[in-house]
Amino acid sequence: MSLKDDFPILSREVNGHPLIYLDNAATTQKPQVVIDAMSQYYSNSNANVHRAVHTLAGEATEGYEDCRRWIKSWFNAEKAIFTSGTTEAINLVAHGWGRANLQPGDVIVLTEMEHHSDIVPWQILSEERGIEIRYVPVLDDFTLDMEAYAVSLENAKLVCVVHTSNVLGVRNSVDELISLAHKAGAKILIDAAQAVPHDRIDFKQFNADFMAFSAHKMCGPTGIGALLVKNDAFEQMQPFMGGGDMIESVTTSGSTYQTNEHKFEAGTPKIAEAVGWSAAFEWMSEIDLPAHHERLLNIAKWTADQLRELGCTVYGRHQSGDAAVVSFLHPTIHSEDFARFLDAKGFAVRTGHHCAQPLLNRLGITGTIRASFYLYNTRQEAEKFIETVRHIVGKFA
Amino acid sequence: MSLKDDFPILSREVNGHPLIYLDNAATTQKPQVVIDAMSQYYSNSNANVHRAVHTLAGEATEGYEDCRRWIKSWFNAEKAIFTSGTTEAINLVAHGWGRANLQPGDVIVLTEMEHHSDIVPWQILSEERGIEIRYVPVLDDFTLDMEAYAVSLENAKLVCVVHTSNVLGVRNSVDELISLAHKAGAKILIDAAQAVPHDRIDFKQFNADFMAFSAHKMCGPTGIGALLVKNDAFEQMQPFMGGGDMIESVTTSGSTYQTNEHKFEAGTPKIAEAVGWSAAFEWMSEIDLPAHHERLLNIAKWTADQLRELGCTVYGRHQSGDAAVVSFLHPTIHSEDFARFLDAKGFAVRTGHHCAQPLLNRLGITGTIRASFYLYNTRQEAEKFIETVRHIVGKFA
Amino acid sequence: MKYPQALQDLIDEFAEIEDKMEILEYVYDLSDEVVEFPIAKWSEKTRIMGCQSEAHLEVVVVDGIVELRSGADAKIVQGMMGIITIAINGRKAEDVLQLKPDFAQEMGILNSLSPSRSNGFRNIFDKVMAEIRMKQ
Amino acid sequence: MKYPQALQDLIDEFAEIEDKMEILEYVYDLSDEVVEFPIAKWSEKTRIMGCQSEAHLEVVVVDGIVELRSGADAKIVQGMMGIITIAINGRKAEDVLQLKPDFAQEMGILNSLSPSRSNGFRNIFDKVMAEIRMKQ
Ligand SMILES: Cc1ncc(COP(=O)(O)O)c(C=O)c1O
Ligand SMILES: Cc1ncc(COP(=O)(O)O)c(C=O)c1O
Repeated sequence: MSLKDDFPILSREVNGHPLIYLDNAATTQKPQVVIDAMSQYYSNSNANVHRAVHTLAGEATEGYEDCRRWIKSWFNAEKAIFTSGTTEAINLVAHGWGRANLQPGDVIVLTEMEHHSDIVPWQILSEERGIEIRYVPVLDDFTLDMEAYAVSLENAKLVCVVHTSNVLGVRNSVDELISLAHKAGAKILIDAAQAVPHDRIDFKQFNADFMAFSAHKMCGPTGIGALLVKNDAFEQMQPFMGGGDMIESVTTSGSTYQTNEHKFEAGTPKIAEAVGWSAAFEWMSEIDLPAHHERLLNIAKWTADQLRELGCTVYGRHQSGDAAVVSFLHPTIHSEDFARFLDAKGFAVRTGHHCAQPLLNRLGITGTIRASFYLYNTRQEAEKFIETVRHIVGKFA
Repeated sequence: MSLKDDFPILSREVNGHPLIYLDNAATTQKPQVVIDAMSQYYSNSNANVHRAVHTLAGEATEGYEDCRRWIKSWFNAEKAIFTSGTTEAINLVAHGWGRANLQPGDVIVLTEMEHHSDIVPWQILSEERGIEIRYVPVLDDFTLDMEAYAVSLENAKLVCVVHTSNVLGVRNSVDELISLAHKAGAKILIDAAQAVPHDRIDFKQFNADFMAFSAHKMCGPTGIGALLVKNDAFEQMQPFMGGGDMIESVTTSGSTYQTNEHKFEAGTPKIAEAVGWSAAFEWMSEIDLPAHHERLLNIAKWTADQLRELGCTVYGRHQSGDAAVVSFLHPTIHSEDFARFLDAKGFAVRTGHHCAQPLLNRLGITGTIRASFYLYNTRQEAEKFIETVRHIVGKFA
Repeated sequence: MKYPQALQDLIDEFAEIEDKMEILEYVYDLSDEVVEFPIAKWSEKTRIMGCQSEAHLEVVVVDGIVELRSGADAKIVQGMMGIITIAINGRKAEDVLQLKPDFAQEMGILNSLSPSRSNGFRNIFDKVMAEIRMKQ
Repeated sequence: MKYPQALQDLIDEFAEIEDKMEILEYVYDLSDEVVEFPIAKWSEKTRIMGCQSEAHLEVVVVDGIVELRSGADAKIVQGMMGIITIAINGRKAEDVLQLKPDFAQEMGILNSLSPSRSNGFRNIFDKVMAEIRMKQ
């Protein structure tokens, strides 16, 4: 019994070929247990949460808060706020912490490696508040310019940096980034969207102030994600969205807010999604993540080498700790044509700018073809992939 | 075959009794077809949407955009922006339209009947921007004071009003509210969370500028909702959250945005949720909503009469157009005790402030017991409910 | 014996009731068992958070002996206080601190020990224990 | 006959191919069928929105007769333009406007007619039709 059997979608065919899903950096597939948990929730316990004494509401509330417990214990975190995903989590920091704690002239440090979700919220805030944004350059070896980073920290109040690049798979020197930020008196937000699927981070030890990620990239459902926050940063946060469940009391002359995470979870929450995410955590808790991470990195490294031999340029380095993401381009075959040919053979890869245009600009390109591997992918699939690439290159180059 | 059979949860027992679910104003149950649609999505087509050429991504994108087509045609709307629910939809108006179009000293008109989700976002904005909020009073007959409304419109830029009260079931004179607002030069947002489950509104004819609602209150999944916007108001909206998918291009010196709804849908969207919601629309399209609305209102009216006879105070009037919501209190039995006894007999009702503290303040109470009926509820259930209430009153009053 | 006699008796009595309604009625009746905590003394400090109803308590520890004084506007909530009163009043603080909330589940008055589903019982119990720990 | 001969022939030829890869290869080859639209003339106005690749076109209508000039950096996209070129060039504008995008589905080059899943074809087709309508 292989891991694949847990994922119903992986037995489907695409264009007459078995699906080989290599678009995991965009979203991962869901094991049957996750799908079932949500169906069962809707079939047995569906109700709105909090402040109700009836049985279903109790079960729904427990299901929802259970997921928070999963997150807190999985990541050893003090506060875990539910959001609709990484993007909303980062926007929550921009609105909830940024607006309350950043003044005109303050500095936010980003990097050229960021996903748009970790750039645009800051650009919006910067325009509104006259905050300066500095971008740490990416070096030719696909790593951050740590000297430039050290310099950029002067007067910085906040650093926002991606843990693992969704384009390159490069894992940044996060420990160093965090400790330097703190030394400079800045808070630091880690975009861990591509990290948590591979790496069970201890948030307390990690010592970042904020960490954002999405369920759908770690076997969980769409529509839910989380922001981890250290207690002291949490106390500095002002409400973002107003509404039901986030208040302590409301009068026409003003309102008071909850003091726990609910303060940032206005409205009916993502209940079924939380139940599904819990099931994903439970499923993942049975998986040896570090072993798979190494296995997949080896597959990625091998794939990258093969692609280079076939004349492709590979963007990334595939060193220890990096994610199994292989971004590449062929010198003459257009990446969109390439991806369509691959699709015709059952392979799902992504092309385009991967929501990281500043990084691609820096690399002097407008897009890549990206094959990203996850738990259920095998060396054999990588070999079939390379075989197909060889066929395409042979025919169309 | 009754409607009930479409809803798997309705065959479950609670404390040894068949579940009688009367908490529909909080959230409705989901038909099997909705549950199945999401399971099938995850089992067959799960992928991230937009900008990808592989087959799954195309199917996922189609599933997601299909729901938008359902919404636009169901409501005859020009623009439909996906949100995580009514609450986020209203916050989107506060952030995306309010911040860009309201100046210090401008006036927003709310009513005492609003849900917290239609109060707190405006209080936050008002504090930040020095905007004046006026509350239209509720009269003793549970309707809005329309004279006070007319007066309050002076210098108003925006009116935000609930279509149907989640506490009282009262449907406001929405047409008049809208035309008066427009006459005064104000835009108007309708909180339709309790309206859309019962009433297929033609948004164009309705002529409001914004309308917010949630899927989970109309047989759809949690985690998704929508904001309908008229084209001219849409053009006045600035981005709310920044991130992937809402941009046209991103550079380190600034970004440009999409011009359609995607501009307000940052990050990986609620894909499975949209697929589930489409199935809910399809299911509801087979239902004679007006007929059920009338049937349920009659049940509510009968229930209210019975409760009054049993010595309870009922808050609401149950006139034509109102929703089948029955809020009541017993003079001596505490509402929480009441609800627990009901739960012991299998009934799910809600107690508490229903996220409408200003309204309860106005009524001179801190909470009610609320029984709210929906498509699958029957007269027989109402009779069993009254029987149980009679038993409780007989024993504990 | 795991529990003091009075509590064990209560657990046994509850164990015989199956119907949820009857269980609640019994809890309701136990609201008489509380040592009165006059409404005049209710304050933010004595309030049990997370309860829908107004529920207040204070714990006094004299010569190492615990006394819980409490009250709530909802009778079933006050009944839960009554149960805890029976379980702890007149006993040594150090013994009381050994008590786990599981007994309420054995009694069938709790579906779940998780705070979010315990319908108030867990919040009452936790506050009582915290007060004792503070005042011991 | 529903379609003009050249298009019908193409549809028939496509109908014989089952393998998706071969279909794409054929579309790829049809990229030669476009009337060249020099890159120097590419602009925001000529751009096809919603395509991942750069794809541009202009339509000229002379004496009521349509000529599509087009080009794209991705060959398969340009191949779709080639198909539309075969379908419409040299024909009367009023006839061309009768054309529905369904024929692409008959050819097996589209999984779906919905713009979000048509991988560019629909956007090209719609822009061509809009241009003709404008210039007719
Ligand atoms: C009238 C009204 N407005 C707004 C809301 C908030 O909806 P949601 O919690 O789905 O965001 C509700 C539901 O509780 C409601 O009844
Ligand atoms: C590094 C990184 N950050 C942020 C995001 C945004 O995540 P989401 O779209 O789930 O909000 C992604 C995923 O696309 C990502 O890879």
